[in-house]
Amino acid sequence: MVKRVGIVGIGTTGFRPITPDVSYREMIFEAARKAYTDAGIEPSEIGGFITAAEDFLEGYSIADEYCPDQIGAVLKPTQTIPGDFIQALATGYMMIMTGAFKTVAIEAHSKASNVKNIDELMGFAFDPVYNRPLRETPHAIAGLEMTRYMFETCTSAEQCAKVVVKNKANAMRNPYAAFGAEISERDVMNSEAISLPLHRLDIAPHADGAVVAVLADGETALALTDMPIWIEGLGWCTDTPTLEMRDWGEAAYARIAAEMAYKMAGIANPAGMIDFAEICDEYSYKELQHMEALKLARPGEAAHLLESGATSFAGDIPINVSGGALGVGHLFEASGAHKILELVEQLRGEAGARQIPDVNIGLAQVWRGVPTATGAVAILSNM
Amino acid sequence: MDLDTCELGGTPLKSSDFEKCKVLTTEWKPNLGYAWDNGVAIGRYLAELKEGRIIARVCHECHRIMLPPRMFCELCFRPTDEWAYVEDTGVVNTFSIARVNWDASRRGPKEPPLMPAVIEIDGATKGMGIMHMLGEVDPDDVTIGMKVRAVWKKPEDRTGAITDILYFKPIRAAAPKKAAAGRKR
Amino acid sequence: MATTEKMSKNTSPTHWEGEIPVNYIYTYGLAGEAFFRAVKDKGTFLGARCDACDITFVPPKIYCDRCFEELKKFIDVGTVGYVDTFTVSFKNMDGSDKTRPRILAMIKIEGTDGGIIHYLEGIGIEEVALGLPVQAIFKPKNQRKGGIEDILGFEPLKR
Amino acid sequence: MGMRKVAIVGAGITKFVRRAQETGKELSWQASKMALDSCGLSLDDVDMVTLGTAPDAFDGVHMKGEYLADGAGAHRKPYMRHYVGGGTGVFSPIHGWFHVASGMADICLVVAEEKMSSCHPHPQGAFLTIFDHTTEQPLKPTLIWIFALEMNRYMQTYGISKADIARVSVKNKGNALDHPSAQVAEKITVEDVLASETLCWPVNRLDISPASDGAAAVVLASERVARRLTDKPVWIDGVGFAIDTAYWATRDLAYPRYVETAARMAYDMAGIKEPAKEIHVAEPYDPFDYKELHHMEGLMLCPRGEAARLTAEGYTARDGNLPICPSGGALGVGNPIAATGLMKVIEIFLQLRGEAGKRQVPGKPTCGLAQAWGDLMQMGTVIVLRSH
Repeated sequence: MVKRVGIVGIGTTGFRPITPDVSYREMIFEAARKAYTDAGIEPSEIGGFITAAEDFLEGYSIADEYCPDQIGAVLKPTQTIPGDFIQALATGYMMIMTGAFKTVAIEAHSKASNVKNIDELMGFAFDPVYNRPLRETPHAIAGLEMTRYMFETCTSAEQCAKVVVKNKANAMRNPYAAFGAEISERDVMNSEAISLPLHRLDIAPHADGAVVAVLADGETALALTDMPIWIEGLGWCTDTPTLEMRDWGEAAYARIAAEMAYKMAGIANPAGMIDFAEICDEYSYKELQHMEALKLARPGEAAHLLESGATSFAGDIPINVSGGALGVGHLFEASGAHKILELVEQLRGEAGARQIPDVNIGLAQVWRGVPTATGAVAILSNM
Repeated sequence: MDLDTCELGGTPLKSSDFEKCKVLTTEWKPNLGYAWDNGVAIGRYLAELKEGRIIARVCHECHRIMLPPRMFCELCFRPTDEWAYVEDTGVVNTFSIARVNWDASRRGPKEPPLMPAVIEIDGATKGMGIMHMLGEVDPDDVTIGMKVRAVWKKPEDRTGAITDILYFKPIRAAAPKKAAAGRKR
Repeated sequence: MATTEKMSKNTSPTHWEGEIPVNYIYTYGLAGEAFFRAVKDKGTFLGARCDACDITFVPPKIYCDRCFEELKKFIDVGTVGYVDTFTVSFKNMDGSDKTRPRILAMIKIEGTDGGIIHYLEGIGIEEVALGLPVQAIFKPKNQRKGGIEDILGFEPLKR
Repeated sequence: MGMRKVAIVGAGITKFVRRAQETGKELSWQASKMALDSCGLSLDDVDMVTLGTAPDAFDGVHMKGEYLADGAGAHRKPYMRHYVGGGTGVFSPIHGWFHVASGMADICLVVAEEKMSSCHPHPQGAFLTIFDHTTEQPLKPTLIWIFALEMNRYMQTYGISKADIARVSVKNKGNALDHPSAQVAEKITVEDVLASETLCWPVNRLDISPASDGAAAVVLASERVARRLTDKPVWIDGVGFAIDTAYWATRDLAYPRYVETAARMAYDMAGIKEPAKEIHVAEPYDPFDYKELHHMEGLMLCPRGEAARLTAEGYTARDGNLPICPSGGALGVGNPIAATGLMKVIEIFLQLRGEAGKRQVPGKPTCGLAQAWGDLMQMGTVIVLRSH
């Protein structure tokens, strides 16, 4: 019986606003080659492969066709998860736990810069009958949610702006990040109104890049590396896709996914046990809302925790030291991939200028973006 | 369980139900536009097509000369090593005589059928084919194994695209017609 | 690093343009058909009640997504509700600027667990508050086609 | 191997129709609800849900797995979509098997849906953009080209005629007369197929399965739970899947080596040494008639190039030695891509339980197989089921 699954190798291209010098294939090959070299394994030895991708972001009707070559998966058991990297990670975890696979490689990437009108594409996810005919910006869904969240938790737009300030500053220490900057709350509040209370700088801009990770069962992992990063907990959840039936204040999908992951990891007191977290901040308020859903802050207290400095780089529970989506860039299906990458580098002690001292347990959480209510959580450790 | 005794879902509609507005519907034309980065390999491939040449990439480990070119060998999983021009001639691996357009509309009675084919390009590793069209040949005369040569657009009309090759035409006179049953296309 | 040769001239052909040239006609489904027939013909909203889960779905569904039982009967839930949340939108779906900012709101229909996402009309931004009672305004009956655009929006409830 | 055993314990399906009034969500619910009812479970009993559905370009919703979630029974549950092009439907229970065999779930609801009719003017239009955007799409290809090219190569390699291949269409459309979900069941002759409109020679209209709307679902359970729920569990004994290179024009089009690779994986897991003898009934994917033959060979159910002869001899008929597509297949029942694959799995499930009614093959089969294929003729998915 397989008891544990660890991450034994990871590779990335880093993230840039545009990547005109490489095709998606060349970009992904770079990340895959680095991951396999990192793991000390050749793709021919790997048991299974997963790509996390959605058709229309790639610009293909069947994006799955184009996944094998650049990850070395020709004639290998390979699948696409049209979901976040962390959902693909969960699939890889389950594959190994069946006992039928010793190793699985997981790839996710973003070439969002190749989509001419990304807002319109996001709007294509709306219910075609009830919502889409209004031709509203997809960010309006986040605007609706932000209003309700602020109302229920007595949080202000200025407090949400502080998330942007923190994360863009964090990104300055991260060589992978595309959108690091020193800015103030005033800059955020003065940026263009998109769907109030959301301003332009409250919204994570998209970026390109690829990440590949290699998973292995416990025995194989220890044979391949001295420091596997273990998957301790996983959770994923989908709340109602019907916007009209949604609970607009609470991120229930994140709460339920976290409960599942905490149970699996045996974590009773998350705020005490988790050393650091990379959580979804695709919109500024989302970091705060998710902190509460993850029980890293009590309801209504996330903004106070932020203002106290507890979630900053040197705080008690650093959140998004990588810079998050606001600082690194929004990566769509690769959002979770970037977060897992950050956890692995931190837990290995390889995070350079942004290394948090003495960390053993990290949490990564993603949300699939508007208009979805789907999210996933992964808890990793180096022990 | 027995499917025959189950009440199955699925309410069939006729296309006339849409035309006569018997059911409510809503329409949408998505604006899904892209500008895909060519990258190194396809960028060069297109640039060479504009010059009237076909270029491939070589892997020194498996010694394959690969078409379309790629910067990595998907089998050896290493970078490919060098560029190599290949011929603009080849062999028909397989073909079809198409009377249907891409959107399933039928070609008009006066429109000639389209003749898509997989063409194994001379100079590339055996089996390395590309999809392209056949032309200047009667549909009944096309055969698998037929030698063909690219017919290029005029240099000034080329844009750096696969369509800089108009089609491939037979190099020699077509082989005599086969009389096998079902051969009429 | 990963490949040995890089693109080094920015005059090389860098990208290829294309699109996914499809269009769609969507049916409304069994529940959606009933809902928009009621909007079109009667100027009212339908919901679907699941007694077991004590929940009223607006828009209606033919199933309760909590317990999965079939919901056979749709009920008239009226056109009055309140602002559950709202946003002031400056952009269209394609990212272009709106000619004027619009207040988009989630209107929870009175006595139900759901509602409609639509615009608030006849009210200034500063006057909107969560909980504000509103009622739906429809296009004139002869202009309704059976769709979300038959609803012009919601306005403050006239007592 | 010491793996946890996983059984199929319930199944549900909708009619397959050219245009359904139901939304994709509603179709998904109809199939899922039927599957749960068939084994006496409620949604509360379901630990996790996985959904298979093919391109977003059919239903016309970006991230359609998210859109379909409530109809698939995902409400506030761990839910994921998986996707391997046309191979998705048979991959669906494989993805579900990961959930249960890993110990993460005891009961997993597996749903497959496709609503192709939303795509206009014809669902075929969505297939232009499966080809490489830069090196192939400018030639304005259709999906049928690629099949025509493969079929021609297959015919040429083994000297098979169009009439040999047409027998598959005749057999499957006839078999489908007994399937209550069937969309295009009819009694036709080889001459009818050959006389039907030539779309892309060698492919005629009756060589092709239709575009369809429909959904299907199965319930998977761990051994402990399965034995409690039913005295006729059907065990998932082998799973296999494999994808070949996306550079499709560089492959041997006469033989589906991706199907063979997937089949070998599944046979190894199931301990099958001689598939032609040990498999009693099979549902290979038949979106085009020659594909059934192609796939029989890839599955090693017969020697290469022999499938057409065996079909002509009645070997693959419902009462033949090795019944192939007794359901009626995609050619007869219809082809809502992902739902078709799962329909095939359900057919084997029913056949092994002896519950296939008029479609029941003789001889009390105990081992069956379903297979689907997808993407640019490159993805193979195989599942081996046994009744004990």
